[in-house]
Amino acid sequence: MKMLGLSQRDTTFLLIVVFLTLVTPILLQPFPEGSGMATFNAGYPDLMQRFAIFGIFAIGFNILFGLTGYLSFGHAAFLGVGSYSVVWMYKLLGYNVVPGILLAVIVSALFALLIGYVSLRRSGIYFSILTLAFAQMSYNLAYSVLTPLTNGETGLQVYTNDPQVLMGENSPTSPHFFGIVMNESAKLNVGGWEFTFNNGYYFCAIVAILVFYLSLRIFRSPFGLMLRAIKTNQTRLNYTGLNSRPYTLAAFVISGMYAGLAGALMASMDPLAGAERMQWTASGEVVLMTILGGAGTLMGPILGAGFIKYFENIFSKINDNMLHQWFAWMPDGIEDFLIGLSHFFVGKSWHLTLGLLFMLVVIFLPGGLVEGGQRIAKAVRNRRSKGDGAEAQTQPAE
Amino acid sequence: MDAIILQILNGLDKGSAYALIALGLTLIFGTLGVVNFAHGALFMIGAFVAVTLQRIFNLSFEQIDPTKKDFLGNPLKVEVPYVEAWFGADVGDWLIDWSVPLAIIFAIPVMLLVGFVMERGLIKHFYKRPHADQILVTFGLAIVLQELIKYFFGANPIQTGAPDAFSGSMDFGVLLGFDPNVIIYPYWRLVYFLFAAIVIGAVFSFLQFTTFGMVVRAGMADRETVGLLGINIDKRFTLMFGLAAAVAGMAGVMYTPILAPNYHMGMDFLVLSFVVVVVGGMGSLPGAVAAGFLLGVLQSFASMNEIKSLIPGIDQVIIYLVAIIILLTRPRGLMGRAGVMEE
Amino acid sequence: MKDMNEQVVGEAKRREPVDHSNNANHASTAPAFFSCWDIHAYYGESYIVQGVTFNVHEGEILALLGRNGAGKTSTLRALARTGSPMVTQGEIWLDHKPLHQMKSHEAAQNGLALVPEDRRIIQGLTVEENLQLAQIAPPIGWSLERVYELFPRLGERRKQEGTTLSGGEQQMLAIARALVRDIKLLLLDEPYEGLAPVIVDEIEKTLNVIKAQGITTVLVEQNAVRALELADRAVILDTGTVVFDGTAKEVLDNEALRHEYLAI
Amino acid sequence: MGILEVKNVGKRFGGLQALSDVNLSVQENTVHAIIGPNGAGKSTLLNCFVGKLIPDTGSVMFNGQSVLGLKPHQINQMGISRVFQTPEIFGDLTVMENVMISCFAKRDGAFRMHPFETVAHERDIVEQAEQMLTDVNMIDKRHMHAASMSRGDKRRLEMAMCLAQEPRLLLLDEPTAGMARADTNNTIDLLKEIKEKRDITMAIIEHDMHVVFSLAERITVLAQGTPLVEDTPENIKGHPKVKEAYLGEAA
Amino acid sequence: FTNEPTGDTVTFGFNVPQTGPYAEEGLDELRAQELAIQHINGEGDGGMLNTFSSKALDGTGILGKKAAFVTGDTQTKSDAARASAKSMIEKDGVVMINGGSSSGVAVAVQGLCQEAGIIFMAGLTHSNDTTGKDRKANGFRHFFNAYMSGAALAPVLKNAYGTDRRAYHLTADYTWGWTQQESIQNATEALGWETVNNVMTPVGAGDFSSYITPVLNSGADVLILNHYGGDMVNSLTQSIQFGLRDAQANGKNFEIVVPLYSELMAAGAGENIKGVYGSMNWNWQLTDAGTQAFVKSFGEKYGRPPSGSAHTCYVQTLLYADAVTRAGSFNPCAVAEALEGFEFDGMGNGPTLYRAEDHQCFKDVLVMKGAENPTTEYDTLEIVEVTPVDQVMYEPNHPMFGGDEASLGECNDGA
Ligand SMILES: Nc1ncnc2c1ncn2[C@@H]1O[C@H](COP(=O)(O)OP(=O)(O)OP(=O)(O)O)[C@@H](O)[C@H]1O
Ligand SMILES: Nc1ncnc2c1ncn2[C@@H]1O[C@H](COP(=O)(O)OP(=O)(O)OP(=O)(O)O)[C@@H](O)[C@H]1O
Ligand SMILES: CC(C)C[C@H](N)C(=O)O
Ligand SMILES: [Mg+2]
Ligand SMILES: [Mg+2]
Repeated sequence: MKMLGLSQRDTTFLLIVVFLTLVTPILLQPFPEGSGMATFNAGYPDLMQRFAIFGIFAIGFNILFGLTGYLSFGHAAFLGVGSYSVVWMYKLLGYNVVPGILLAVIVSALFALLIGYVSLRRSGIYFSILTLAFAQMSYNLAYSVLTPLTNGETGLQVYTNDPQVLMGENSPTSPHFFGIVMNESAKLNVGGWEFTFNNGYYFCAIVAILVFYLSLRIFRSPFGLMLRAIKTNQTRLNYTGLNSRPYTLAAFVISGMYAGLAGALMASMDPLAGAERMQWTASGEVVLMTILGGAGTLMGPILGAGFIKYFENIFSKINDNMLHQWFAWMPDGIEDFLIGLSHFFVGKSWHLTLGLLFMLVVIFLPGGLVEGGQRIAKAVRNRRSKGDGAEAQTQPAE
Repeated sequence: MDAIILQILNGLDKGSAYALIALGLTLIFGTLGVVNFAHGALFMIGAFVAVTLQRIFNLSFEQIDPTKKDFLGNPLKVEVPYVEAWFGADVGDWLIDWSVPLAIIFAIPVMLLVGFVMERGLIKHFYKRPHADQILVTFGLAIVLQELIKYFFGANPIQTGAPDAFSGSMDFGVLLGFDPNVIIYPYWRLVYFLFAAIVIGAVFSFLQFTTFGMVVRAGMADRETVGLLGINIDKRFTLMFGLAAAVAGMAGVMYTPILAPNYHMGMDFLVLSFVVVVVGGMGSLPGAVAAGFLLGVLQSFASMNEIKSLIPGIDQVIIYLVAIIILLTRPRGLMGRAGVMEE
Repeated sequence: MKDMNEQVVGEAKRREPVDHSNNANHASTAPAFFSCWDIHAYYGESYIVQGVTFNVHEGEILALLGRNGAGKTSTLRALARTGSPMVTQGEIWLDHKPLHQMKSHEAAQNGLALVPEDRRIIQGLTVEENLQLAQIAPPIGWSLERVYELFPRLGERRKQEGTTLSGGEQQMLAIARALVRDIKLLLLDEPYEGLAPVIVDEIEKTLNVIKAQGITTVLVEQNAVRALELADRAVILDTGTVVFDGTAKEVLDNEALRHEYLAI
Repeated sequence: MGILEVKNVGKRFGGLQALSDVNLSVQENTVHAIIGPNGAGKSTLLNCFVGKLIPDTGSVMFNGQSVLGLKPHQINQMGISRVFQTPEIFGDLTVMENVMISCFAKRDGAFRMHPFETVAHERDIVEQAEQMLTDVNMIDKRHMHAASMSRGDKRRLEMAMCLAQEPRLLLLDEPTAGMARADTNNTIDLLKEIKEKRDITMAIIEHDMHVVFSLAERITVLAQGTPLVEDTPENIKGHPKVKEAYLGEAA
Repeated sequence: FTNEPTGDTVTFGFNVPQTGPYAEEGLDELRAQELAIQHINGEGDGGMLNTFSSKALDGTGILGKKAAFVTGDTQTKSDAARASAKSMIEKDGVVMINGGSSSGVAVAVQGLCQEAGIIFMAGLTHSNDTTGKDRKANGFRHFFNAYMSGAALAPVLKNAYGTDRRAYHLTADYTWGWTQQESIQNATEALGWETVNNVMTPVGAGDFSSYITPVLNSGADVLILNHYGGDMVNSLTQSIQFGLRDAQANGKNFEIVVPLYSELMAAGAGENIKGVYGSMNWNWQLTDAGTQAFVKSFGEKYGRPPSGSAHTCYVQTLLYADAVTRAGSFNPCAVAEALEGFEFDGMGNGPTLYRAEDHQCFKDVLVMKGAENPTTEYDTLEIVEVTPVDQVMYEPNHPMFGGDEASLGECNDGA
């Protein structure tokens, strides 16, 4: 089956991604409410929205870094610009997210065009530091002298005395998509399980699927081929009569637009834009997501984004009470010891776990999480083909 | 005029810190070609060597002082450091007082060891891996080190003072013929500047007057060929890493009286030190040092009220602005070598 | 002390290579100066060197021939212990030393030198520094002066960055880099490539000079006729295995063989 | 008027006068060889044609238009392609992709934004590339990772990439260095065939006299940065100065 | 309404900085909040429940439900704080969020709680804006504010340093710093002081030397450090390293003032704070019954006296629980109604009022001084004066608090 100009394999792949995205609220809620393991449930709107949003951010980043090898350390600037645009649209027009998202994509494209045009005059680390410098400048300015535009460290918010000229009498008073209010959810209780189907999440998820499809097309297009060629040998490309600059600039702008879109969605879910989302740590985070998942692969950045956001939101929440609950059945001495040991890894020390996992992944899975998946798949396939006979024999014994 | 001299002093001081960190980072990043996001963590470990030594000297036993009460009204427990009990109050006090300079002596072997272990255990597997992988693994390491320090020393800055002899400030202006009390500058910051100059000089002469530097540079350009020429490049890389760690660590120790160390001081310096190294030019030690001082001085000037009021916000962005200008006008920073991390 | 030990162990473990090749020529029965035995090597998962065995006698020039992609370069790199391709099996002995137990720098310190096919002049170093670099680890061979005498062009360009030399000049530098070390076995990977005919003549003469000094040489060369005229013996590789091992003259005389494996 | 007119070109590197007063005229539809000792400046001269270097003095006209100051990709789009002395290919891509990039460059020019078409659906490009690979005898290697080929193969691939562009002037810097004799002969045949089929002009640098004398119609001998002589192959072969400075016993 | 508790527990969200420049304060807040939960649930000695004038809470939980809590790290960043609060609301189903050091964070989280329809107890936030131009119907603040600090400090400064002074301000560049600086400037200029300069410094700057060096030759004779937490420790220590305390200017001793003190900062700055004036919301050295009960309870559990930030968060937790009990419902609007205009005593500051118009708490303010001869590591500050509440009172529409424009808006219960 081929669809939308994709090959058979890509179509299947896309359909799987679509399916997984749509059932995420169920998949991420594997433990019944109130059970000891319920902490590990991730199926609540805020986190699911983040998965989708940072997935978009990372997919976009991967178009630049994964394909061309140009490592931008300043992509968070576009994220921030996207968020500010949306909040400004709330302030001026009203809470419908559409004008803001459109503006965010346009503004971040222009911003990326400017920064990219200048930064792409250099390559390698020099390029990385140029982008970093631009983003840090934007961040520092947003924090200080641009306060009238950004509301400084408090973050840009909507005030009751803002104009909001398009706000009707009974328009929703929080972000919405033509009346579909983002923070509204439908809840479904099945047995002990509770599933939350949130409008905001589905909005983000549909956007994410669309832009994932776009990136799939880019990867398979002649344009994508040129970008990969740039990564391997720019000299050859130039002597083959191709001008690498517009290609890299286009990639930079596209990935800047993805970042702007992600930022716009962040502000669509929560109508506040803080300057910190432009800081270098935020730029660094998307770099880590992409590498962790597997740079240059289609699925990697999304996996990386999910992985990091999961840890940030779930592991940091495990506190002593929960540990006591989990280990209560053990003898006291061992319980205390285990709880003491856990202190290194969960709660406010969750960073330690994350750091260790970064190291383990990169040491043992050089291609990132995607490679890990491929290895498992391969091992399973091998086992199956080899083990068929063996299984047949052991099965009756069971 | 006095304001300008003061800002130059400030700038040199900041510059010393930048230059020292950038120097160590260049050894690893510009010379070994490893993007070391854990370099800030090495600086931090150095600082915590000083903290630890101070703690060790301050290890105490409790004595009940029945004449005083604590906040709950119980008799007050007074802590008496062992060093005072063992060596007498004078020597004990002196040791505690001088713990930061003394920490240098401990920091060198400790940091060499840390560097060796880090290189042998981890980094050596990453020379041939893409820079992206290096970033991920060293960033992971930095987080781990940082969290461990936080776990054992807490999140808050820990005051680690300079010896009393250096804790005051010096009337620097008088030396230059100004009126007294016009240009005063803390002793320790002057000491820091001198110290930086010595370390930078020592590292330069080591690399300049021995073939070590050349071999390592060659090894970075082409490990295999250097190996084919009979040179054990692994050993030298390890040594180089140890050296870089030691430089970072010493810089950290000496910095503690200027800024109370905390667990994230490494990250705070990290980005800036990358900027400094790249502005200096990849692979160039003099470049890194020059860029460190240049950015330090410019930043100090930008914080002057006269300039801040002229261009609002300039003190926030000056470093990045200058970095952009330099990188656009000089393709490889101040003194970078061609072909290093340009791919 | 360590060296002594190694030598003793080496002596004890030493084994006369068994010859697997059909065309083997057992001209000599004396233990060979250099021998490699049943070498297997991989690039990642691709199996490239598939059991190569041959001997070289002291002071001899051996021509190692074969088509593009036959595995000549890979064999030389395996012998020089570069780590890529990865050797999974086999033994390499040079003058009673077990090279297969060594890393590339140890092999080099025991008298092996490889002049790689892409020359590998080190970026960022001048001509002279490239040569000095070769003299850091013992044992040291020719002086720089002597090398400049042999290749005056290098003397003229000594302060120039090595990688900006012309192709031919780089080739000279690569050979010179081997000569400034005290070597027992020289592995040359296509040393004539890109050189002007007069220079090729020069290098051929140099190889004879080297040979006269007792240095043993393995020469990989596409210009088979030229190589065979110079060499004492020849080994022909095809898809990673030895298909011929004999005297150079035999190859020159055997048209069928030449046609099949060398296409000449 | 030749298709390539080089007038009084000079180039200095620091203290070294690498080229001085080079005059050269390459006639349309001929194979023009440039030979000379190592370090004579042959590659440097080629670099001046393709925009890698800008000469200090003189002019280089291609087809009546100056190429000086133009970017490499602009010069290539004018119709000059170059094979490098050390192969420059896209190592991380497959052989097929390498050649397809050339075909795209020919069809679409220096830049075309086509982010949504699919490479595999570009039938004409795929066919062209396959044809080219068949011509150079590499079709069975089309799915190979370019970096993992032996050096001779890399060189052939690079040549295929240049030929796929159907340039008007093809510059070859030692195209057969390191190639097995059989492949060298194949290459000679290929170049001859292409020249006949496609009206290509070629400038070739080569130290293998067999190649030079099989292909070249004119030969320029460069020594120490200046042309020593320019003549037909027969005359060059017998030229005493050339024999002494360059050919040695090979002649 | 949002997160109506249905089971037998009710969950509070403690959202405090566990990393960043105000981390130490955040950790102390957590300790206090945990203690408050224990007291509400009837564990421990009951602390200030015993001295609290309202007796609605009896140590059996809240409306028959056991109190539980989850914690989050604001990282002292608005974005992160909001994200953490959001996940508490959505994942953990909290009915109220307590905490937040840094006013920027408090304002941001207060906005979120307003939208989500839960109660926000603001914690350590001292900016005028929190209950000024950014006031919200769902948000309450127990802490005092910058205006009150200025009003309390001014008379003390006049006594100590006279009326002829020239002040130089270094100010943290965000909402708190701005309002703090504005308040102190107004208060000191009213005394007759002159303001020489006001320089904004970035939060978390670390090395303040290039901002400090110009001070001595600027003609000023007082340096006012509008910094807090780690920043204050650094700027104060460095000012002293640069010899400001020993210097003379305009024929007077050069002085340093730290408008907002905390004992954690004092511990960080060590010797350097001797004789330096500042203000505080509360201090463990007060001698009223409430304070004593709390210090005992906290001291026994944690081996150290509580900080002012711990006190605030402890009290806020109890006050919220009390308001729920009095309202008989967890509905935020009912709770807000119960808190508005609430007057009480026995929580350490004497009689206290939660003003209905702006949800600001009014009580006595302490003026502190770095102790000359501390006997333990905890009494580094001494109370100079307890400024009565009347002296720090202001109108709800005071221009520094958003004037007439400022409004609480409607209470939102999320339904
Ligand atoms: N790095 C590599 N990874 C994978 N395969 C490789 C690699 N290098 C070489 N090969 C493969 O190994 C085989 C032998 O290559 P090798 O370079 O040894 O041949 P060669 O005999 O030296 O050929 P040439 O005459 O062209 O230099 C070739 O098929 C080549 O494709
Ligand atoms: N970038 C450069 N800087 C300095 N000198 C250079 C540079 N490039 C080339 N040269 C010098 O210019 C001279 C001519 O070099 P060129 O590469 O053109 O020689 P060639 O004729 O191609 O030789 P070969 O046949 O050996 O390839 C050489 O001596 C070389 O060392
Ligand atoms: C070190 C990195 C920041 C840059 C490097 N040259 C890369 O692109 O991989
Ligand atoms: Mg080869
Ligand atoms: Mg050349």
